[in-house]
This record gives sequence, structure tokens and C-alpha cells, in this order.
Amino acid sequence: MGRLSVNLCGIELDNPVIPASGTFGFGYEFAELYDINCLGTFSFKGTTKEARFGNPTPRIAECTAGMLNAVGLQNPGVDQVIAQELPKLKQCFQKPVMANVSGFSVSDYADTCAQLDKEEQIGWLEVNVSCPNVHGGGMSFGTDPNAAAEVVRAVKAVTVKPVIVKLSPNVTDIVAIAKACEDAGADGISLINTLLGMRIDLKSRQPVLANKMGGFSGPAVFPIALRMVYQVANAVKIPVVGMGGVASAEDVLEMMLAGATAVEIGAANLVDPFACKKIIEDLPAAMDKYRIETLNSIIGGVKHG
Amino acid sequence: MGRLSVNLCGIELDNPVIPASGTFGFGYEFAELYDINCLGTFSFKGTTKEARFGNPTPRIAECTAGMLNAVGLQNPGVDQVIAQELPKLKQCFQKPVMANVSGFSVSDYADTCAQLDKEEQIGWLEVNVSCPNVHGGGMSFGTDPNAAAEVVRAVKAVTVKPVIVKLSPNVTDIVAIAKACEDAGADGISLINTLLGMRIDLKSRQPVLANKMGGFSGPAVFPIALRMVYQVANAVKIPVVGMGGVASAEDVLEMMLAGATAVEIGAANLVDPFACKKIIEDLPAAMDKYRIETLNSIIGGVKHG
Amino acid sequence: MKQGIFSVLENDPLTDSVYRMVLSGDTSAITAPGQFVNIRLEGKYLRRPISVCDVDERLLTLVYKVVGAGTRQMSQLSVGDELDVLTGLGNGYDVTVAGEKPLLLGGGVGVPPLYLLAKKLLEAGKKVSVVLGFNTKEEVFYEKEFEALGAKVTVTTADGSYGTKGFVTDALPPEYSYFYTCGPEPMLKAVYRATDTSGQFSFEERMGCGFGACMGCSCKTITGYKRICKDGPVLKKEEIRWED
Amino acid sequence: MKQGIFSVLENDPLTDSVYRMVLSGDTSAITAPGQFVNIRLEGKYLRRPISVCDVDERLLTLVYKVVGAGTRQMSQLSVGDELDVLTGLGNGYDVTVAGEKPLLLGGGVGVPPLYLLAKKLLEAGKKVSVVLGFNTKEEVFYEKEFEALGAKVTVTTADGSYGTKGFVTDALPPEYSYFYTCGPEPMLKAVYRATDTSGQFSFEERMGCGFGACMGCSCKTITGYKRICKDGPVLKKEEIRWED
Repeated sequence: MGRLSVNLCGIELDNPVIPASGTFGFGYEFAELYDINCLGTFSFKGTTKEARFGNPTPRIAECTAGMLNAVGLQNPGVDQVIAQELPKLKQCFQKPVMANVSGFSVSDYADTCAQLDKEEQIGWLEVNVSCPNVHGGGMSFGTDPNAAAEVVRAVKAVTVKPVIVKLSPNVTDIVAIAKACEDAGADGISLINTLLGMRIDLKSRQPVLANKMGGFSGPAVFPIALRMVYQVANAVKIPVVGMGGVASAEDVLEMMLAGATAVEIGAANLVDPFACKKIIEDLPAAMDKYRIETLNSIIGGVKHG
Repeated sequence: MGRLSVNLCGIELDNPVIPASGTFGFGYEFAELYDINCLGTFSFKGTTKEARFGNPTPRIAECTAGMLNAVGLQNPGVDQVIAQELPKLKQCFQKPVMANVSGFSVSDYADTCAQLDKEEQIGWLEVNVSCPNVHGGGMSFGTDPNAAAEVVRAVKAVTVKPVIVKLSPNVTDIVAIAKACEDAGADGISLINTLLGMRIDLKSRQPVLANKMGGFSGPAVFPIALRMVYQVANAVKIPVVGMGGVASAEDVLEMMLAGATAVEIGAANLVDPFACKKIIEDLPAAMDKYRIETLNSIIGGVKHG
Repeated sequence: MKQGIFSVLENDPLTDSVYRMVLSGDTSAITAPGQFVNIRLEGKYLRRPISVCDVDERLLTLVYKVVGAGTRQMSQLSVGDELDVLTGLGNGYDVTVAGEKPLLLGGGVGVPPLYLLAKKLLEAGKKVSVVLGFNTKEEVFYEKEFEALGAKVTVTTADGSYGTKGFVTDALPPEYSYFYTCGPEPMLKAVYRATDTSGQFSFEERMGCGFGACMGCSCKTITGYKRICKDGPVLKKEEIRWED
Repeated sequence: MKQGIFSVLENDPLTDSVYRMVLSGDTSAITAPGQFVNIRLEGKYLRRPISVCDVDERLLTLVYKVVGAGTRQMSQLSVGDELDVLTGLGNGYDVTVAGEKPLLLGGGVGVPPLYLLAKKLLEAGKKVSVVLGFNTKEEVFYEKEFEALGAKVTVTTADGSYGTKGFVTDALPPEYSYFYTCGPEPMLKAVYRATDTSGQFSFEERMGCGFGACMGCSCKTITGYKRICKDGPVLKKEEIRWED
């Protein structure tokens, strides 16, 4: 095992850096820029049973130290993902990839996951019960422990690969939801999805986003994400994938000390397409600076006063 | 009524700018710097029945575009506030002031509010059911609609002045809590209190805050605050006081378009002691730029697509 | 696409709110007129996409309008300041289908990308007509620059204070082989209706990344969903589907 | 307290990690040695509190150690750069109780505020002894500057590589009328135990505002709760209550 490597639900990653779903497409745009096999893995664009265009534009708003998005799960649907995207991905990425799945009903989730579970390129199923940008689905599964658990049970019943549940931060008690998912058989928890936010354009006096509200991400949310990763990692026994505003090797270390086994990086990819590559390259020097021998040794290593 | 003036629960404010509780002490530090009668009003340091030292230090942590605090309601207790602080305040502030009150039981809240309600300097009671930094009280009243309503009913039963309930953003459904407070007789809602966050020091591998977690504030939280102000203002009939990351006259306008009748300004006072004065001075030019005749006319004026 | 550090050589106003910035750096990723660059600004989270007005082996010229805090900040940059720029973004205009007498229609801040386009078409020996539309005389820019390239230039102003009174569609030449246009959406729609040849439209949309990763700027077309930043910003007349 | 814009006149390293910055601006709010200033840095949310090393009508000298991203950024500022600074913060040392032979004990980055204090005491005709403690020879700074003022200076190093081996408490003079100290908390505790006169201690704490508004830096004392930034940073020996 290398100095940077970690084990996520039984699969070894060369390093804990994982571009987050929705910020890395199916990898090609980035593969034109650098060899994406340097990544631990990546989580591909949120996939649903049917193809979706998503929300009307504008879908993006600028904020201090972050951004809002209301893309709304645009994707070609699971059949197309399997028929078109995975073969293309094989050309540029030879590691197991993380499949990100959303749905509008429990059976949606189960059906889509069952299909993707059979694809050998896929290492993990990341079940998104937390998309803030779609109505009548997504986040509504992630704000109630019972609903989240029901999704997990349905998915676990039809799959063999590790199931990681991606949780919403827009809740009173994220620990209760994480525990419900663990009890329902989840193999890991990833958090946080975006925080629900809004901006208003002063000139037009309209919301900047056509969808009014959108998901807030970027360095601004890091302290909230770190707190939730810490809380969840201290409450569950399954691995936790930390994300939310991570933008540097130091941020990765802080997330891992808080309890993250691996770290997803989202918005940073959009403002610097080389962000993940740079963070991976910066990790050894940052580890030296803080006298960290191996990343694996610091997972959850925050000292309790 | 002036161009900047608004009416908050029956009391006219010269302008909607209100330094938020915990960032403005009892006014003296700022009165040394400028005439604080230029403010709409201010909300004084959160007051409890008994004196409190608060949490151990470090109580402060730096974040991107914001800060964490875990002060923990340090205050001299309501008797001292009435005996010492209010007479001193009278020397430098002649407008009605907003009394901010916290408690650890329903009767705490009622007792403290009943005492402050009798003081003629006090215009409003801001009941904080959302402090994230104290255990067994504070935020626990603000994360459950029934508990929040119970506090409101108890306070309303023993007071005559307008009661504004300050809500926590660390909840799944802030609208439900706001409505419960309205139904229980609250005269206004103020939001958002701080978001629960955390930082870890990489050198010591300990949480930066002695209390581990603290309340996150600053420009980073503005989009989340704006979204919640918009949601609550569209769900209740009583006035809403918006706060969270406001740092400029433009931010004030955006909050008011979202539905805020007045706007509290918190962390900005700590990094620029003249922040509120500058924002008040900047408002007329910002209004001209966006063709706003009077602030009162834009409250809740966001257009719905 | 390339990421590079560019230094500011010039940054001067052309009108009250339109600035011209000349940058020096690695321009090799810019391969077609109508492409754009995406600029990182200190203290702003998202990059600012700006269309390429002109480019050579070493210099990049941007003409941009101050519309918000980001472009205001750009306008305050000084000679010698350095910028992190993503270059070579978007498909750009296809000059191979222009025919002999292409028509270029630009409105306001949609004018700049037509400059490099006109240059390329003239280099290819085409007879280029350009119609530049503005609100009023004070806002007119780049008329002389297009003339210096050798294009036939007509300027329109909405208030008639300069050139032909009206919109670009009020000054269409009697004959043209193909058209290229860039400008605000109402103008693009008017051009769509007023033209009788095929043509290419450059669209604007709020973008997240600018290089096709985030799906922030998607639109629906006759031929499926397109990302304005990667599959556009230029769409062919035949594939456009207007959302009302 | 005043808010002012200061410009950087000098900013040079004294050791590997300790820098000396001279700023020019309105220093009129600085009234006592041991006070501090609070500096706004581009891209950082909270200001950085730095103790005043020296001051005159126009110039402010700060000696600071690079310990994190904020102070690293300070160390990279150039001559001519401007800073937003709050001045005149904290109570400072009370020089009126020094007696005839005051002793000044500084450890590492606690040395700088003692410089202005020594100057004031010497101006008042006192016989000043200074003990400066460092870890090792390479970290020693300001020995000559204190000597040039006319103070009797002893340097200690923990590893014995320069001056007296040991801590400042290993080099106390046989006789002193009063003491003033600044340094890391373990040193302050050692000084508290090793001294037999009264004295004043300057404390450090993470601050929010630096001017008494936020209660971020409160501590418990014999005489009640104090804010390090406003009621401190200097506490008298008699009022200190150590938290274990």
C-alpha cells in the first residue's frame, strides 16, 4: 500500500482524491487535459433511469467563495450511460469508477443501480438521496431517515457492489439519517451534497437562477461539511467519504482527520480544471509538513481535547 | 417616513440596518468610534437569567469568507444588564434597542423577557432559540416547532413588547418552525443564526475551537441565509428580519427583496468596526443605481419568473 | 483548451463602459474566431468568459463591457498585471461555409468576436459586409477597425444618433451568401426571422466551468441538448430551437 | 482605536521566520507599549493582531513571526503596499509602577513589545534589565537593538547554542524592582513562579474583533472576566488565574 493509498469499501485507491459527481462529466473533458488515471477514482455524472434535460437556464450563480447550481440532473439516462459513456470512458480511465445514481422513486433507484451494478468498470454505487434541484424526488429521500433507509434496502437487494449513500446537509440531524442508512445495509456514506441557497439579481429583481434556488458549493461550505463529516464518522462504522468545499491538499488532510476515508472534490474542478491533479501532487509535501507518514493512518485522527 | 425608513412590528426605524446580537456588545465599544444613533437599532449581547462566562478559549476560528465562534453566551445576567448596561447605554443611544434573550428552559426565557419587557429603553425582544454553542438549551428549542412555539407562548404571556424569534438554520424545515412561532403569537421572525461548523488545526490535530464546533457566519453563508429568508417571508405574515453574511448595501437590498423588513449585520462589525455606518451611508447611492425609491417599497419585491 | 498566465499589455476604454484589453501569453489553443477565454479574477469564485476579439501567436485582444463586479474589476487591471486564463474554449465560427459574400451582424458587446471572424474571411478572399448595431452614438466602437481590415461597414443606432436609424436588421444588404451573428438574444431572434440564407449564431449563457464539465449552460436544439460553452457558443441556424 | 491605511516602508527577515515591517500612517491612537494593531489581509476574513514593537509620530514597527497563512502573506508584502490597520488596541503595559530597576522578560515572538517598553522606561530614567529567551542561536533577534537603547541585555537559548543555556527564568538578575513579561504561556507560568516582585504579563489568545465587541478572547481573572483584546492583553500578576 502506498503512502497515499486508502481502502474504500474493499477497493484500494491509489489516493483518496475523487472528483465529485456533476463536476467531472464522464471524464473526457478532463482526460483531454491530463491522464485521469492519476485520480483515486471519480464519481460520474448523476444518472437516472430516463434521460433528463434538467432545469431551464440560468442554472449557475456566483457567490462569495462559492457558486449555486440548479442543473437538475441532466443526463442521458442509464441505458445510454451503459451503451455510450462507459465504453468511451474505458479508453481514458482504467480504474474502477464510481457510479452516481438518482431517482424519483424507490424502484427508480433500485432499477438503475441494478443495471449499473452489472458493469465491470463500476466499483461503487453512490446513491444520491440529496439532490436539491429536482422536485418530487432527490432530496426528499435524504431528509427523512426512513425514506433514505428504504432506498438503501431496495438498492442493496439488487446489487453486489459497495453502496455509498450521498447525504444532504439540509437537515436537522444528519447523524440519524446516516445511521438509518448504515442499519439498512449501506457500505459507506458520502457527504455533504450542496446546501440549498439563492441569489437575487438587483437589476431585474428576479432570482438569478431560473429554478429560483440551487445547490451551494465551494470553499464557503467547508466548515459546515467538515462538521458533518466529523459527526457522521463518529456515529457510524462504515467508511465516510468527505466532501464540501475542498480545494487544497490541506483541506484533504483536514477532512481525513475529521473522519473521511476518501475525499470528493467538486466545485474546485470547475474553476481550475487541473485542481484534482494539483491536489494529488501537493499531498506528499503537505503530509511532510504536518509529519503525516501515511494518509491511511490519519483517518478520524482528530484528537479529542 | 424617510426614504430609508421601515416599520418593524409597529416601531419606525430610520433605516433597516441593525447590528446583530453578539457582535456589538452593549454598544459602547462602537459609540467610541461613531454616533451609533445612526443605526436603525441594534440587538444587544444575548442575555440569560444568570451570568455566564461561556465556553473555554479558543472560541474563534478563521474560515474562508467567514469565521466560527463558540463564545457560548457570555453575559452578566439579566439583573446586571438592567442595573448596569442599560443606564450606560442610555448615555450613547437614545433609540429603542432590541433585547436579545436566551435561556435553558421555557421559564428561563419567560422570566428574563418579563424583566426586560418593563425597561422603557427596550423596543423589541429578540428571543434566541438557536444558539449553537450551548448544551441543553439554545438551539434545541429552535430545531423543533413545538418547543419553539412553547417558548413563544410563555414569553408572549408575560410581555407586551413585540417578540421576534431568532431561528436556527440547522434544520430540515425552517418554514415549519417559523409558522409554529407565528401561530404561537410571535410578532416577527429573525433569521438566520449561525450554521454549525468546525475546523481542525493540522499542526495539533485538534479542533481549533475548545468547544470543537461553533457557529459559522460571514459572507460565506449569505446565499443560504437569503434562501431561508425568502422561504420564511413567503410563508408567514409577520415581519422577517434577515441576516447572515450581509456585508454591503447591495446585500441589504437583496435581503429586502427576498422579504426582509429589516436586516441584521453580524460578523462584518468584527472585521470592520465601521461596517454598519458605511452600509447606511452607501444605501442611497445603491438605491439610485437600482432605481429604488424607498426601501419600504421593495420588501419582498422579488419577481417570480 | 489550455491554462496559462497572461500579462496585461493594454487596458483602455473604447466607450463609457466598453474596454479593450491586450494580453500576452500562450495563445496556441485558440483555433477559430468566435471562441472565448475564461478569466480568473482575484476574489471572484467563477471565471469570467470573454469572447476573443483578435489573436496572433503571442497577443490576445479582448473587448468587453463592464456589466457587473467582475468586469468592473477587469477594467481596473493595470499594465503588467497577470491573469490566469483558460484559452481555446468553445467551437467558434465555421468559416468554410461562408460563400463569397458573407454578412456579419453584431450588436453591442456581440461585435468583438466578429472582428477576428472578418479578418479570417477577408484573408480567405471573401467580400465581407459588416453591420454593427448600437443603442446610440456614444456606444459605437470598432467601426474604423473593421474598415481598416477591408470590410464594408454599416453602423446602426437605435436612436438614429449615428449611421442608419434602427436595428441591424434594418440595414441588411440586398445580397449575401451566408451570415454570422452575435449579440443580445432579441437581436438574434430578429436576425433569425429577417435573414433568408443559412447562418451561424453565437449565444451567451451563464456558465459554471466554460469547458463542458458542469452542464450549467445547456440548451435544447433541434439536434439534441448542447452545452453553450463546449458544443457552442456558435449554433447553426438549422439547429436552433428558441425557447419562447 | 483608529482605523487607518498604512503603507509598507520596509519588510525584511530578521531570522528564518521572524520579519520586521515598518509602516507609515496615522499612529496617534497608539498610547502605550504592549498595545497591538489588527491588520486586514486580502483574502483573509479575520484581521491579524500584531504587537507594536516601536512607534513614533509617523512610523510603526512590527516584528512578527510567520506561523500560518496570514503571517506568511504579510511576509510577502512589498514596499509601497497598503494595509487597512486598526491601531491603539489593548491596554498596554503600565510604566508608572516600574520602580527604579525594572526587569523585562521576553520569549521568542514575545520579545517585540518589550522593545517599546524598554525605550519608554529608559526615557523615564529607569535602569532596565532585559532577558530575551530563544530556542536556539539562529532564532535570536533584537539583542543589539535593546543594547543600543541602553538596556542591560542577557540572551538565553534552550539548547545553549548562544548566551546562557536555559530559559529566561534561568537568567534572572539578583535584584529588580518590578517585572514585565511577554511570551508563550509555559514561559509566563514559569515567570509567575520564579519571580518575587509584582509584575505584568502580556497574553495571547485567538481573537475575533480585537476591540472588545465579540467576547471571543475572554479569560477568567481574580477580578472577574476580562477580554484579552480590550481589558488586556496585559494583566497584573495579582489578578491572574491560571487555568490548569
